Amino acid sequence: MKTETVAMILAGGQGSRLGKLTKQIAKPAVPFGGNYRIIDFALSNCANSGINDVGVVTQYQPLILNNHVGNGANWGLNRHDGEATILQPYSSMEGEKFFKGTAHAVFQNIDFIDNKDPEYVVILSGDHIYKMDYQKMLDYHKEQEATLTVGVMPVPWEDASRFGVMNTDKTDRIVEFQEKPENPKSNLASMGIYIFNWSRLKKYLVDSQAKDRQLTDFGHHVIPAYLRNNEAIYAYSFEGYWKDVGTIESLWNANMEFLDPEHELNIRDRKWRVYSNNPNTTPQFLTESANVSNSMITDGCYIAGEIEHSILSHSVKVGKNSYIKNSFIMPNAVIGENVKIEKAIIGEGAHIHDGVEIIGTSDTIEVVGYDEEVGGYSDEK
Amino acid sequence: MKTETVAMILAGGQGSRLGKLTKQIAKPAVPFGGNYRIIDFALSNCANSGINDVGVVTQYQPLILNNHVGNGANWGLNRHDGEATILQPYSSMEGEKFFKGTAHAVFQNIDFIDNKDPEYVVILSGDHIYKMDYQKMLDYHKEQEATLTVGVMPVPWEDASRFGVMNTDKTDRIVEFQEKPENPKSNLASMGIYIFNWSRLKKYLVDSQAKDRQLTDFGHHVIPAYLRNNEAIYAYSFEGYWKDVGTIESLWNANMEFLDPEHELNIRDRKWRVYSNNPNTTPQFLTESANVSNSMITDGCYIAGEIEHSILSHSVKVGKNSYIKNSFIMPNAVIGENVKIEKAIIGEGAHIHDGVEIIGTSDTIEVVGYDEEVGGYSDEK
Amino acid sequence: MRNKVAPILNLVENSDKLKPLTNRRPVAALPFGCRYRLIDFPFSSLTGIEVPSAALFISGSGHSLYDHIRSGSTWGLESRVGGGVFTHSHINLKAELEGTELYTGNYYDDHYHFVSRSNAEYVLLMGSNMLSNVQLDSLMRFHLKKESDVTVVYKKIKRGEVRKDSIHTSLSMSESDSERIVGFNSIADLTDTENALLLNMEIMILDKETFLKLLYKARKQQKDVTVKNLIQFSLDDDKTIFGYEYTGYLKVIEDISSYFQANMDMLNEDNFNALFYRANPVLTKPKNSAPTYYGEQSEINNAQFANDCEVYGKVQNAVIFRKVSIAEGAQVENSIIMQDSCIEEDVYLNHVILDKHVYVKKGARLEGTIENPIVVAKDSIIYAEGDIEKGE
Amino acid sequence: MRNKVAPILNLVENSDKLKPLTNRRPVAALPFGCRYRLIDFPFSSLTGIEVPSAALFISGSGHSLYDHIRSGSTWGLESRVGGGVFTHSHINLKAELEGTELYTGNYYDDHYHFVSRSNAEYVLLMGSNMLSNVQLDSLMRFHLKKESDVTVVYKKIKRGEVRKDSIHTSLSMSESDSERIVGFNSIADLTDTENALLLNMEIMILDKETFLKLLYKARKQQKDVTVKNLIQFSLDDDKTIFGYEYTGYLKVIEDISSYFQANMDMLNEDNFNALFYRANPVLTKPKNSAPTYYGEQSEINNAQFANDCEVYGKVQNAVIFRKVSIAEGAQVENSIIMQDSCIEEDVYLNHVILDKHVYVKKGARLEGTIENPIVVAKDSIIYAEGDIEKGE
Repeated sequence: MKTETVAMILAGGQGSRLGKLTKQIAKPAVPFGGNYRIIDFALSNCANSGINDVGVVTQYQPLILNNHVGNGANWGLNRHDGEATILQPYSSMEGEKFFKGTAHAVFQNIDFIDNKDPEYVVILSGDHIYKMDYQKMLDYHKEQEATLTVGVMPVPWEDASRFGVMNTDKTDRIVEFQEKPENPKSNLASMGIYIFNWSRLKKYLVDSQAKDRQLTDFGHHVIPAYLRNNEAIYAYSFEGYWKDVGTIESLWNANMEFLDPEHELNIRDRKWRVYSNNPNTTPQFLTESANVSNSMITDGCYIAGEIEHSILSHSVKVGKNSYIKNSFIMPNAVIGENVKIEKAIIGEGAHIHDGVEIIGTSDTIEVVGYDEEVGGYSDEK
Repeated sequence: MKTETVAMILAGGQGSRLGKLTKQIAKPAVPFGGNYRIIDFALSNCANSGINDVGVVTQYQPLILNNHVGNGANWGLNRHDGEATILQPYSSMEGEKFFKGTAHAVFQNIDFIDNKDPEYVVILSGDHIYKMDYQKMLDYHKEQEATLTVGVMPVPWEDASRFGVMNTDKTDRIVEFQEKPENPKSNLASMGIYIFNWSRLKKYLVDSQAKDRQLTDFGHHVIPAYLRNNEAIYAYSFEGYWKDVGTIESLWNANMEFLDPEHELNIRDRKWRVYSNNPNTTPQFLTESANVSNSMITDGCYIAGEIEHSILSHSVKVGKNSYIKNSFIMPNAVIGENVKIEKAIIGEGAHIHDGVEIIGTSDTIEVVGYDEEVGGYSDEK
Repeated sequence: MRNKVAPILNLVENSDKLKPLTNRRPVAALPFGCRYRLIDFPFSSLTGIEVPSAALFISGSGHSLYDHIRSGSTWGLESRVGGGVFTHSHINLKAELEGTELYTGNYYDDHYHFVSRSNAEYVLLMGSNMLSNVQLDSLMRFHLKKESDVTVVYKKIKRGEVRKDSIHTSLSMSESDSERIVGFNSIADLTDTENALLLNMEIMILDKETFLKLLYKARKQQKDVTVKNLIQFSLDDDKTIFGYEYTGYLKVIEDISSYFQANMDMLNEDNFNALFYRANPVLTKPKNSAPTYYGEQSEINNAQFANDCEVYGKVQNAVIFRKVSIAEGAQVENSIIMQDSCIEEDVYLNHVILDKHVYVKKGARLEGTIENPIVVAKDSIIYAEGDIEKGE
Repeated sequence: MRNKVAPILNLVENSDKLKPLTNRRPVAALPFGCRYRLIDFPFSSLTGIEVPSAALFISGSGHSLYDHIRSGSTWGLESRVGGGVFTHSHINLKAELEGTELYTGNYYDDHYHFVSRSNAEYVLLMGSNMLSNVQLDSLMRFHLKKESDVTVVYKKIKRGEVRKDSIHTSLSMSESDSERIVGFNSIADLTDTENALLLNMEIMILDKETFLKLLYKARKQQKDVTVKNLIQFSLDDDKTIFGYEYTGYLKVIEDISSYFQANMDMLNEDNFNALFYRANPVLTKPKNSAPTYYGEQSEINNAQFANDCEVYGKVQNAVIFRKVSIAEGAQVENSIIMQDSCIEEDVYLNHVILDKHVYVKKGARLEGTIENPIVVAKDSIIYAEGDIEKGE
């Protein structure tokens, strides 16, 4: 059956600036906001935008990510007209194929896309926290008769030099692209969201492969090539909350912002829900000694201590007389008694033994890795 | 949850001796018997043996194979206590990892197996046509207190030199392994089916990786290493139909054998069903001009011609006055009018135009590739 | 995301004239065309539009339907994210169950809650006894283009295509606008001179708000939520009702004869292609199966089969369901043989419908006529002597 | 592959004393413990054994149950390869639906077909009103080791743990073999001096053949297929019946008071851990949800919550279901608040059960007692003036 639109979520990156948080798992699989992993936002956007055919390109440490995404059923993507498909490196008659860049990853999966035979391909990153209706962007793309539409966001002028910046004419047509320019001519930063006419993009990718194999990255190669050929490239402005949680600091910040019940993301909005793979676990148990304020707690938690302005993901245990403030605790962490945690991120399944103090400073956020054990006598080999 | 047994189906091979039939798809995904793909037999064996946790290791052209296997729901593997998981090459902090051999593929997926924490790992190939109760082999493995049990099959002595042969003592303990020996001491051929105690195998693989990285293949490296270390290796004899369909000739032969209503495989046995991913298509339509004898026809077929001693997979069309004999037609093939096909394999989606003759000889089987067009004027670019 | 539709399938359909086939199953669960049930056709047509969730109104236990539909995943109707198939058993009687109250659904409340809680903007009503394959996306576009309050699907048919005493209705169009519906009549009430008619196919689309208003009327007047009644309420309220013409294959399944004919119709390639290949692909619950084997001596002439059969005899103009075996020397003509039936050597069947799991013993002969095919109930055994051991 | 079990869940359970909570739902569908329904416990225990398919016998439309269970995939009971959940609506009455016959299942036939068609070797009977978490694999091992014809699960309890007029039964053991059941009595008939008893938990395992024999007896005598009756038939036939002792958490849900107590029991860590963490993980239908937010001024003391709540008030000894909001200044003690309820400012609730979707207006006060908690029906609105607008 012919599909109008296929979305490709590029989720293969390591996200090395997240340090030990992405040692064993890919960045899009990093937990967020108590009940989510980062990729849930892009997947939910697809589902809410009515795009049910989604390729999820994975490559780096994909076991947890693949398991999380499955066939997309948790996002309602397993309809008769689509589903989520994990796409990973593979070999063929032409040899072994790892993905060398964003555009190269799409090139390697041409067969997958061609099987769906879509008119449009939406290229997304699995790394960002935001809610966006891609269907509206697609409407815009059609209206403009664009061959490429780039999602952009106005950023403060002083920050513009940290982004890939799109210079547009009066009709919003993109006339120039500057990657991290010293003197930006525009404050429209690329969000890494692209809508392409598939047949056109495919031609570019195949031609490049036959020639010099230079089109490996969308920002660095494909957009400049499109500009050179005078393609109809338009900028689609997004105004709303959008966050790249690519560093420890931005991940912590985004979680602290997320705590605000008035947060622009409005996680409780029933009309644009953020779906996830919810674990089947027990209710939250707050004992007599618990003391919780301005915090998010998730099913499976057992809380006997004091929690202030923090997010506790599912199945976290906090012992008596422990105190957690301004922190983000990932799923299945076990925190003993008399523990003090401030301004920290505690990894999945970490074990903080009795009496330990983990306290960030005004400059730095403390991070405990996945399954890391802090304090106590360890009997493990 | 602790799992007793995890099965790993090694389905990454190209199967290059199948020529153009494995150009675009992996051998385990090659169609068989009208309603199946080769890997269905191994997957169904797992389901029927009560092994619900199955890793399917894919690497070569996996799109169709992955799509076919999905989460294993069609084989009843998506239970609360297990499911089928596709395992493909990935990258990690240590670099990019393609699978270099059967044992190396298992080494690369240690994390997957460790997550399931099994006592035993069953290693299977996705390439063989047979019905076997792995649970019985596991019982035997436990009884013998083996650290490795190898599935073996008695072959005619004159053929033994074409196989990896296991020499056993009186207790069925394997004392020597000969790969394609000129003068075989035994006629017990290895079927490429292994049951390992996981912790032991893991130690071998990890140690080897740390040292010389020599253990990449089970037959060539792991079994000899186990023998050197005097591990308890036992042979488990299987007696029944077993066929490696690794060549055009054996694939054709196996299909012709499969046609026999008295075939040992007994495909209609309700107690040991061979499951597949059945397409949702229309009934078989045999028109007034159809003439069918000693043949298997599958849903979605439209037959206006004559079919003799052949297997037609689902959704095959055969026009008037066409004649098909001793052939295996893969799904979605379209065969025009006045076509004559004998002793041939016609690939998925192939199109044989009116009046064409495709006739194998006593020595050779004619093969038409996937989506190949034979005869007619082609309007395609 | 746009034009979401909440379908309500009214499966409380009259099945008297379809007995004994409907003794233990509703019309919607009737087997059809080797591998389908009638419900597959409306369900498959739903795949053409955006359906967040569907409501089924059935009567009784609906066991055969539940077993077939399960989660609705076959038709993409299962969704973990809200939605799915909601089934309401409409038991329209004072029920008392030894001491405990019966958990009867509330007919009007069930409709109201389903529609008002759905995030769809449109409501679609349909049934299962009008065998057809309607492209609902095209219906939707028509409805929007016409800015109609209510749109109803009809087909031009000859009087003879339905029963003289049919319970269905014929639509009347406005003289000034031949697409606008201004009334309807019971087919049984038509005069003998009226040879052509616009059959109300009992498929209706309307926006949520209009539906809720009409539902309120139905509740107030204690009338069933049927397309016929909603057309009447719409006419009463001077709403604009447009007719959308369906030109594909249609058969009204209203008695054994029409059921038999519909199956036989499929042996005509034009009908077969019209129903299966011209609109939505028809999906049914997937079953694991082996290919059908045709033996050396089998002789087949214009027949359809499902997988999993073993055929050694002669079959002509017949529709054969799954897991049927036909032995050497047996002859099956102009018949419908349902799943799991076994036909032994030297049996002769002509104009016969075998329900599921019928055993026809060696040498037995059954011969009906095209107007009155012989129907053999489920689980029966038929002996050569002409004895039938009844299955129910 | 070995020891496959065909479970039959008898969900036609007496619910009179649980009204109004059971006005529109069977006991099996009663919400429990912030995010569960009672049926989740027997269903989850099934994950411990090999179950090819399960049969449910319910009464009436079972809408709330169907909606919860769907395909059974939550508990691994959905399977494309045969099996799955078969639901039989046991409508034990002469039903006539305007002209059409009602498709009532046939009670005994449904049992017979389910068991005889299953490829399981054993049959398990259980219900949903004995809240517990039984390790069925261990029961199975016991049954095999004892070479018992029939094994029944029991728990030693004090007389006071069930109603004086309880409809349940107490087992008597053989004097020579304290594991062998030789009889039973209705608890209501026990003399006042009997303080301890062996409660028949109405969970039974037996092989297929034995079950079919007992089913034949039930059909002949026109008696229900309950554990109690099957024990009686087994005794009549001199079959060996062994008792398997369950020592985990148990509460018999037989009236509002026991239902309330069971929920409150979970606030005790020992009970909570015994029910949830000592045997099978308890699985329920997954719901998409956001974490629960506890505001700056919230004060929580020994309470349980599901996800998706917003809590600004004081909560003590309470069990709070999904999507409940509790405003600042509100105080909820010793209460059960079901899904979608909204509690405004300055409300005071003590010993109260709010069914789903209850709205408690600013300043309202409700105070029950531990023996007689106030139960507010679904969809009600409660005003500060003490008025209750009934939801049903």
